[in-house]
Amino acid sequence: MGDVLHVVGGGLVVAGALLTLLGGVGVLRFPDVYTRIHAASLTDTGGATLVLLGLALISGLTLETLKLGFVWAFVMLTTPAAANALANAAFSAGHTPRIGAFQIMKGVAASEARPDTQRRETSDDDESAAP
Amino acid sequence: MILFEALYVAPPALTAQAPILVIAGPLIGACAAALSPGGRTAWMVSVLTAAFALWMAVAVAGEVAREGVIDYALGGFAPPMGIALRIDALGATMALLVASIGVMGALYSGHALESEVKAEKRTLFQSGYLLCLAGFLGLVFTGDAFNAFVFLEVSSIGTYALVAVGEARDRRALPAAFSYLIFGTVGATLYVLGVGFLYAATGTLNMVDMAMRLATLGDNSAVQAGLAFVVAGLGVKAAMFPLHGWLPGAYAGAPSLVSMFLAATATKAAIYLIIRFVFDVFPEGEFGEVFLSWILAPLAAAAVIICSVQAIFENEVRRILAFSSVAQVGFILLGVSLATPAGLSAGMFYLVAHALMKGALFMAVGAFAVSVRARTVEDFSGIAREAPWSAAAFGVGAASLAGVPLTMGFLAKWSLVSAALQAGEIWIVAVLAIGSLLTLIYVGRMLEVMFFRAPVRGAERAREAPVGVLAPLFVLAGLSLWFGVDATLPASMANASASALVGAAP
Amino acid sequence: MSEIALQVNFGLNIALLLMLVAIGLAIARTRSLLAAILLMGVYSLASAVWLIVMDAADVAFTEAVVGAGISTVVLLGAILLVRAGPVRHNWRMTIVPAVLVLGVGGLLVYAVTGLPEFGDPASPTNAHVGRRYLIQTPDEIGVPNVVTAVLASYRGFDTLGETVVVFAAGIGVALMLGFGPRSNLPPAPAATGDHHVVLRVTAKLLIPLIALFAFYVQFHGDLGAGGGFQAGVILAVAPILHALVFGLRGTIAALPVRAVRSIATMGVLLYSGVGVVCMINGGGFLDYDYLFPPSVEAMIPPGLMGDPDHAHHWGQHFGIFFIELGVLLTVAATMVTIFYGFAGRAAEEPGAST
Amino acid sequence: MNVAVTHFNYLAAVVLMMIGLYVLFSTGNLIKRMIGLALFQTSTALFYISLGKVSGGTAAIRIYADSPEARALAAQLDPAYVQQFGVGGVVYSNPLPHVLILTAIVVGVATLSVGLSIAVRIREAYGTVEAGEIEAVARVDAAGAGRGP
Repeated sequence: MGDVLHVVGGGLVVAGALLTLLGGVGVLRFPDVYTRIHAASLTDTGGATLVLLGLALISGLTLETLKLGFVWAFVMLTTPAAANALANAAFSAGHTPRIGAFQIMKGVAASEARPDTQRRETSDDDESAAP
Repeated sequence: MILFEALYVAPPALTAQAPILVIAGPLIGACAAALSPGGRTAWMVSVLTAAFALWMAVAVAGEVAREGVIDYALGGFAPPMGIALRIDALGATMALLVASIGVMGALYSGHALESEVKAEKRTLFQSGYLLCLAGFLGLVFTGDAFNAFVFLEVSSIGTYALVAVGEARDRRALPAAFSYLIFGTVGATLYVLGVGFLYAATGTLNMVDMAMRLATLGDNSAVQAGLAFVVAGLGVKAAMFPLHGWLPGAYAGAPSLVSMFLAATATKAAIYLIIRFVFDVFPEGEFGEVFLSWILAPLAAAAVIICSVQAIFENEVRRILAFSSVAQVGFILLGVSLATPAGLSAGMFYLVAHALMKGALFMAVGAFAVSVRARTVEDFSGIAREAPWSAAAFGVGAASLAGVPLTMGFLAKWSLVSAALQAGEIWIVAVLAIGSLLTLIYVGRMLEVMFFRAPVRGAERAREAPVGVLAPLFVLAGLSLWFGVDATLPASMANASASALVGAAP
Repeated sequence: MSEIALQVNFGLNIALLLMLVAIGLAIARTRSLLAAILLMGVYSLASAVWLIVMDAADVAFTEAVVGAGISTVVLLGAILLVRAGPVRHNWRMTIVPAVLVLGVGGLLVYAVTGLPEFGDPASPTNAHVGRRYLIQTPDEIGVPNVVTAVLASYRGFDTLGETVVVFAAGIGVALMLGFGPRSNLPPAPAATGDHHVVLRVTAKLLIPLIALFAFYVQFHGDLGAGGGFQAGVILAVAPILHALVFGLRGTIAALPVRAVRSIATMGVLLYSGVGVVCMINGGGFLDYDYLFPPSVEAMIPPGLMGDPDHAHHWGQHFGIFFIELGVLLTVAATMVTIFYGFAGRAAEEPGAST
Repeated sequence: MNVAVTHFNYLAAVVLMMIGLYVLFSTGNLIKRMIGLALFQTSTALFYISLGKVSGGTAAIRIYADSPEARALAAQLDPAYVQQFGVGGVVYSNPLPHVLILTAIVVGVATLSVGLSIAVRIREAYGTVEAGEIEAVARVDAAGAGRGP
């Protein structure tokens, strides 16, 4: 029983790591900011979930599992918020998507782009990613 | 030593704790200064704290005179498990020097800051000043190699900002402070690296334990490189010749109080630590001797000659004094490199003499700065007529620097020369002679302009500095004169220090 | 099994070190300051992982929090203020440093060959004082985390110095950046509407949790990785996050500059105060065994807490507790002071330059 | 064994130190210099921590003797090795370098913040953070008049 959990957990950890790696490839390969954010944030939460689930299976029902649960909740809270802030900042800075039909956004971006808010947001998402 | 007996009035319970109180006093004082509501209160805290540190340093010196070496185990853990303070005659002398300069600086800061530091920065400035004082005192007392790094950083981090505050007078203080920070941090990191190698070879950080274990170890590349890195790292802090690039800018740009305090203590504390490592920690044998006579002595000689020449060609008074400091560090290290009791004693005596005279010189320059923006030598034309008392004190300091008889500088140079002759190192005597001659040239130029030229027509007039500035200035200048006539106190302390170093080695 | 485990450990070590070297090279090569700063953050995180492999849990925690967290924030704040363009390279400026670096490197390599082998349990480092800490801590200090015992008690004086260094850095930054017209701080960016709603809600949720986590790290330091430094930095993140999301003006109104500075001072005073109390009770400075007079110590019932096998050192427990609290206060307040310094400048500058 | 393998950690630390020093001295940009300095300082951490690693050791957080955890750790190692180098049946890594490096990391961030704050002031006073341009302006400053008519 313990061994099976170990193997399954290990597999999940490896899968999570691979998914995160895939996200990294996506960040490098995708054409514009929005798709890159999408690649990074989705694989980040997904990868972290898989890794944490795997670790929880390995550690069994102990205090560690509870801590892993907290970590998971934290990741699920911060990564999407960071992705949102990043996209928001890119939008305010006037970045337009290269793929898809988003022509309507051009006018809005120009009117809402304000230098001071944009600056605050860029330093912001680094901040929330740090802890 | 009778003086200490007379001054020593602390109750015994306090004396037992005096070594740590010397360090903890200024630390707590720095907090009090940071909390105080205005610059005036902060100044009073600063003076009281520095005076307390000096009192405790006197108590320690008296104790050392009676007992020899004091060990103080912090946290009640005997070394090498815990950190211990270890104070011998050398450490006691250095602490007395640093604490006295600290008191003078604190007194001086009452008025001197007004022209150079903005009102809202003065409380923090005093706090930083006390932190530096605590850092240097800790550096002098600690017996633990890594703890020395911590105190090195306590003093340095404050110093960088204090130097940069000089921007109010001269914006070149900012890049100077930055390059001081870079050099200082590289030096401190090299020191940590060196201590790391020594730690890897011995497994301990306590200097006494380290020395004992190194003595049994024999030749090992890690030990040799470790010692080299320790000396190089401290050499940056001590402005040893090729590593002195940060010093002229920093001394020239900093507020006068900081220049004076750094010139009199910062390089001296680093030299002290170099001496401590070279004589107490280095294993006996070829390596130490090769280092002293083939690396330290030539570099010191180069410092004496090259930096004196640079001082001659320099046009700003503060920079002249700064280059002169590097050259004088060379004089001190030449004495140390002889590695004889006479040489070490002469080096220590020179160290004290230089601290007093450079302190007086920078203080006098600050006294002029209270009323007039003078930078180049020409700006000081005829200033002796406008501010005669400050100029007189400057004259005494400069005379001591040049080695005029009846000043402490003369005795210091004399003892260096006789120590070199005793050791049979004729070339060192020659270097000393050339260096003194060069010193005479730049000192003479400054004095000539100040005392014998008429003030520049139409320039703003200098006024005499207030008493709060003059009093500490006169004390320092007066000490230079007094010790030039009756040098029993500093000479006996220098001798005791030298015998503590050379006598301690087996 | 054992051999394999050791080899996996060593392989991980080598892989992570190679990664660190690669990141270092990338930092040296890049011309973009932003990229260099982010790579420094990555470097810190990677070295935190390496530190875990090296069994240095406390250091890993600190490196992650300080290196990847606060250093990155300070660096980003600085490039925001200096608005520097890409770094210019000048070929003439590379030759002298290269020679210098090769010289130092050669000396270092020469030195390294004299060191004991990596991982050698009998090396002087691991056999002398280090081993004695491991053996004596249960009897002398009674704290499970030996790193905390050494940090706070055996080498408590170092830690005092370190706290003072942090305090001095706060003073330094305040002297450089902390003063200027405070009147023209821009209003909070609440006016920008829905754009920040996700951030605001998340921040409101997170700020109390961050503070709670900081206190967990603080008080768990005796038992596991953690302690005043890590907790202090984490605690400082709460007001920093608040300032970033809700605007500096509101944060300063809640936590005035002077109050923060006083808290930093209180931390150092608390730490050195513990030392002084020990001294008044007849011990040495920071000798926690004398923290309580014997009459007080006698009142504490035996077996109240901790390991029943060993004698209780209430003085040590409470001494470590108080000094870690001092460290927490100083570090947290100083980090906030430093942030105020940089962020305050950033907020002021548009007004000052136009 | 080969020195390059047995001393690999130290050599890696040396390489990182060299990179840090090179970055520090090869650029005129003050911010980049601070980054190089931080890299140089951090690489000493690698050196110290490597010194304190004991092979087969675990973090120096005391595990009670004869607990299942202690037995599991001891089972992975040679009993004679545990007997000789362990404390209470468990082999720990050396805690002292960890303490020292904790100090060094904190000192590093203190230096970094003070240095950057000075750099920011330099930018405000000189309008640039390139060392060459600052020197040029400073030379003009030096030529400027002090106490003149």
